[in-house]
Amino acid sequence: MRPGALDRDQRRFSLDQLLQHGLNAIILGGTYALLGIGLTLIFGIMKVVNFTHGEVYAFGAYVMFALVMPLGVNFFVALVLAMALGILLGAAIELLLLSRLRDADIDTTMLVMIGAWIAMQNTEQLAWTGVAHSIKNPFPPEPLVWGALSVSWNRLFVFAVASLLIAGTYYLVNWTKFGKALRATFQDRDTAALMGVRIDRVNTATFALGSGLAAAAGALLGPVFVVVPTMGDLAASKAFAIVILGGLGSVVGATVGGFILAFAEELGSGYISSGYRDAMGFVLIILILLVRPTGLFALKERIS
Amino acid sequence: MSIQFGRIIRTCAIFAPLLFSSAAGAQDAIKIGVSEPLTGAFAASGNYVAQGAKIAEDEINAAGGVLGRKIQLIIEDNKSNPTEAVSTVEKLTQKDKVPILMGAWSSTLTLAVMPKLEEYGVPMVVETSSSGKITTAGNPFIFRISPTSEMEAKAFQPLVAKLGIKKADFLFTNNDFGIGSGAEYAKMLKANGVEVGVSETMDPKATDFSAQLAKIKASGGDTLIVTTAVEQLTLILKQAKDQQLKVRVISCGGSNSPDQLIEQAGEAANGTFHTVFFPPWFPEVTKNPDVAKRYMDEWKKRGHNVGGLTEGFRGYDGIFTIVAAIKAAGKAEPEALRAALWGVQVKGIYGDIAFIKQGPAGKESGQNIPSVHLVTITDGKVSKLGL
Amino acid sequence: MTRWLPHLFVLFLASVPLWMTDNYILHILITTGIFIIAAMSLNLLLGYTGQLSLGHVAFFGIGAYASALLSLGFEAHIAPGLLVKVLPKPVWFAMLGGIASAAVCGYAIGKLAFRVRGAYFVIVSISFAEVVRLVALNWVELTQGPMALNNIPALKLGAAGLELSFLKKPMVYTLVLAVAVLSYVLIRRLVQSRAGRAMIALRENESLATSVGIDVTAYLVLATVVASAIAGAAGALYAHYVRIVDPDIFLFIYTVTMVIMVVTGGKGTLAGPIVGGVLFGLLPESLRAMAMPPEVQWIAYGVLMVLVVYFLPRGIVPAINERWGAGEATASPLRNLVVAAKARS
Amino acid sequence: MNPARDSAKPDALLSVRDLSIRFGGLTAIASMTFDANAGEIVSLIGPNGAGKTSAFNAITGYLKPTSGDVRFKDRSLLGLSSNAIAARGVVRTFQKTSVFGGRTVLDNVLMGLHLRSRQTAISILLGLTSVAREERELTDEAIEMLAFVGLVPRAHELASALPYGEQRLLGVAIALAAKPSLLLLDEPVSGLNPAEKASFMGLIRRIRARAITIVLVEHDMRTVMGVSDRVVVLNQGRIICDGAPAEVQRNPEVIKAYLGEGFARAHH
Repeated sequence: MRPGALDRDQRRFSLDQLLQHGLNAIILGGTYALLGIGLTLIFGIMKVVNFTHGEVYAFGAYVMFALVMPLGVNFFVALVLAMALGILLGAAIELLLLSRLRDADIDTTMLVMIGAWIAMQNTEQLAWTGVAHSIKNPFPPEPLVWGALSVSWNRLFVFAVASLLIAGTYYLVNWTKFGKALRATFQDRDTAALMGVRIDRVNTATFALGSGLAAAAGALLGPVFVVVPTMGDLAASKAFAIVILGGLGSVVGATVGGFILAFAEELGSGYISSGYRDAMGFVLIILILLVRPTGLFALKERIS
Repeated sequence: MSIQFGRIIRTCAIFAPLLFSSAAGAQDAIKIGVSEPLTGAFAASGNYVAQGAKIAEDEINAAGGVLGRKIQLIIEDNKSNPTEAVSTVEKLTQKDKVPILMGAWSSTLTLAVMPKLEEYGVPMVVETSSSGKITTAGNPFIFRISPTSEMEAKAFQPLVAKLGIKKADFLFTNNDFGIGSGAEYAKMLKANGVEVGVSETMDPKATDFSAQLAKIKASGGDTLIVTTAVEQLTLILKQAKDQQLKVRVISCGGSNSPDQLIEQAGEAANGTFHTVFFPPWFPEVTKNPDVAKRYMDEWKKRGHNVGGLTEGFRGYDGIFTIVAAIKAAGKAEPEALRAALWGVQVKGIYGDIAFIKQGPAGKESGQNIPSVHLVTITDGKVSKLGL
Repeated sequence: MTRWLPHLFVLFLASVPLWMTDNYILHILITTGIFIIAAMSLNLLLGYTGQLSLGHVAFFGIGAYASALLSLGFEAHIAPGLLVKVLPKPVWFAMLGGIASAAVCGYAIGKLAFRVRGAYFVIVSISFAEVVRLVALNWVELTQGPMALNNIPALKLGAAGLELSFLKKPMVYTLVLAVAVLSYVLIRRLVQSRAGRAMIALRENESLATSVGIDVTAYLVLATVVASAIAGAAGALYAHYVRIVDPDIFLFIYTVTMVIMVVTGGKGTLAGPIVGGVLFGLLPESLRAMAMPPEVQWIAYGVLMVLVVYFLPRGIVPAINERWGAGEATASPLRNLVVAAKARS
Repeated sequence: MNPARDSAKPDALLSVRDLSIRFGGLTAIASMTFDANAGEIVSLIGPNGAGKTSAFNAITGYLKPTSGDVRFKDRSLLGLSSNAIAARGVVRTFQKTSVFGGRTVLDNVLMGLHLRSRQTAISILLGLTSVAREERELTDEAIEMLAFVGLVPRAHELASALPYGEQRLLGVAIALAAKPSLLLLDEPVSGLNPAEKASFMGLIRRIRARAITIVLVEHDMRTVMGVSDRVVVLNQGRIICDGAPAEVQRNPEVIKAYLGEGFARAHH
């Protein structure tokens, strides 16, 4: 073989590898954004750091598992049901635990959410044991191939649904009456209340919406990976990283942050070290903090 | 300040009775401590081993126990974590006062508890771990019935030429099990003229391997040697298919549960090779088919997952080995059991279990020489490859 | 009478190894004691400066790893081409090294993290612990990664002939008790001084605190350094007692355990973490004695935490003090001083 | 207006030069220039939103001004942190009641004595006797401070449990504990009853008697006119008048700003 040909071959190979990493990152970024948006909405509107976010994510995955595997419910129906149950669970958490703490400081609600998180995770462990479960999906097993790139139908579907849900959330926040109430509450809770916005309802709805998105993310990713009770921890830590990256409370920030994190992880583990994959998000947080402590898309907060 | 100390004393007074009133178990049964990963990254395998151990316990007790007493397993969850494994041994030896232990599944977990065995002078039968370090570290309380990675790699050797392996890449967990196995296989393959490509590692808890698989794809080998437990293996096979990684996948370490792979990875499991230490699809090839049959029948009768058969037998054999030692020693005391283990002869599923000496002279550990089998999955069925 | 109670209490605790022969109970007392030391240090941040620092286990773990590594010796590439080789050091020296490492990390992270407050600070502190965990997991050359640092030597003091070995439980217990008492004294001195008042001022009203000249960041960093040094000491004790350290030492759940101890006992009170620590150190064993699976135990923790926030928002110690009409503020030695001052004027 | 204000007078303790503060497009203060001389009581008055509190925030480092300079004892305070400014001797109170609510009244003043104390972290941790001795001295000083504002009987009550008027007094005691040479009082009598206001005026005079210069932001004209040596009137971010109380009361521009265009014309 001529030396030149080998060179070109290697370069082509590494370009393929780069493109494959990029494609993986885009697909992954969609679900990260979905996780981040739910968390950032809840923080922005309610000023609650939601530690149960990861557990609602795991809940979505377990509902999916329970419906599809033992009960044999249609995959797509189960997906809708998982999201709906996630919304209900979110509303229940808000009404049960948070509605009474509306004027409490951020640390108090945080402690309550940590308590709820521990209780929920161990309930999952008790109900489903620590053994990993996997969910069958109805997609063709052969991946979609395009040159040297390939992606499974299941992941493509996940990306499509995640994008739809993100777009739907944008629409809801920016062009509906509910969205208007949300934005008003976000800007100034007291004024919004004076102008007739039912803050308690906005809170419940926000928490339910955020939880629905988390449950949807869990239900989407459960079939891609495996379902274990601790799956929520990693998801929650990623969601926190995304939200800090984007700036607490910013929906655009969470979306962009989701993709940035996905690219950082995929490229970092592809070209630096695969072991530090999960560290990328935190390293980004620390870098951001050094440069711009309030995140990339921070909303101006007045210090009074 | 002063007043608050009064509170502390009172609080202690309230809790002291709770602490000291530890339940005294059944006096007459002989206790056997078991430390297995019932939760965490190795939960599936750990639970299978525990199920196998319980089958052995019931079978032995149904036959009248040993030395006229029943045996009682005390199974503690080491949560797939080495520090937790140490605390289970602490609890089993100090609180339950068991004279002998079985555990702790993964090599890292076993290595973690070994200093405690020496500290408290309690022997342990190792049912799964494969790292060479375990029996060469000079711990005279270790008796391993599972094969080492080196034994496994040596057994695999004839197949290198048969399968036509030219260049192999590695993917293994970054723990003693994965690293030990990777090193032994790489050594064996190099000695047989096979080129070794990339060696990628993964955290035992990782679920997304796209980056590693992309690198392995870029390396361009014809074979991928994977060492991990069945949970990660399932995901790796699925994701390798998604990324069109068209290489021969060989999984080693024997914790690969081919049946579970077929069930959970589906088509992605086809064309893969696996080393197992017990092939339940053709028990007749084992040294003691009647023992294997008895174990399999009971396993199925209890409705356990058939995917766990390749794992549960380890616990079954481990308990029978311990009971053989108790019978030989005539009493359930640690030092007597340790001495007795050197002489046991058990007809087990691993083969005929007996211990040879390994490690530095004077502080040798016991090592069994079990049989190794290679199987392959085609069209959702497991078939045998000659070894 | 009440003046002598703390001394009697410590004497009682010191006498435990003399009559307690059950090794397992000593084991529980030792681990509980180590966790109480860590919880006391967290209380400095959580209770006195009012910063919800949820990465505290990082300092505990850094103390444990640094001490373990120094006592075992190591060889690792700090940067490409820069190989650092350390021969095994005596355990007492390693433990001091562990404390110093934790304090240095506390200084660095304090400088960095206190650029932000509130939710950002909380998430940053969690992230810090996660990063350290991932480094411990992946820097296999140094930390052995998930294989854990094993066979860590136990503490030995003194020269040959007259050697104190801290391998057996009664000795370890005494050592832990001594460190706990020392930590308690240091924390008490700190919080009842100018520095402690500055920390409390910052917790109560940050703008007002700055307006009277309190350099808030400096005191936050001071609190973090002292808290991380004490947490590092707890970690070092832990490492040389269980004699194994693995990356899971950095799990968030351990920080949560410390937080529960502090919050339940009463944050911002000296006795709070001790009461909370005794409660949550012994509770798991009591639940285990009642044959409860660990999941149920954790669910109980979670529910208890929610209930404490709802019904005992300030914790057990302040609640009892209120009931008994002896608030911490009035029970403080300052009261005597004031009386004396009034008499003088 | 007085044109000769370009350079600081040599005896000016505080001099604010061309201070401007803009929030985005909104101008809070436009080119403000005024002095406070040692020993003076100067009041800053003006309608709501005139930029008085913003001026305080800029002087004490809580707000970064857009342009201009703040000089104290002829050294610029710009770029210093709030606590460093307090250490130079410029201490403020806050518009809303500002005390350390969860602590006793005595503790509150002890916290205010922070700058007075010389304890170092090391001496504290070592438990040196000098620390204990200083603690006794500080307590004496705190009691003295409480006696000054008349709160000694409340020393062991929680600050948050005090009635409103006493909380304002405590706020002043905390600020005084920091040993200021310039004290900035932000609306100290708002919300007080007439008797309390009168006694507060007495307190302000007694503070001045301790050689402390005072800059006062206040809406209550009776108090302002009663205690001030000089009054600076702000309107929409600009200074419209600077002079003795009587002079200010007669200034037509001030009357216009306060009472509206129509009233000013009718008055003439």
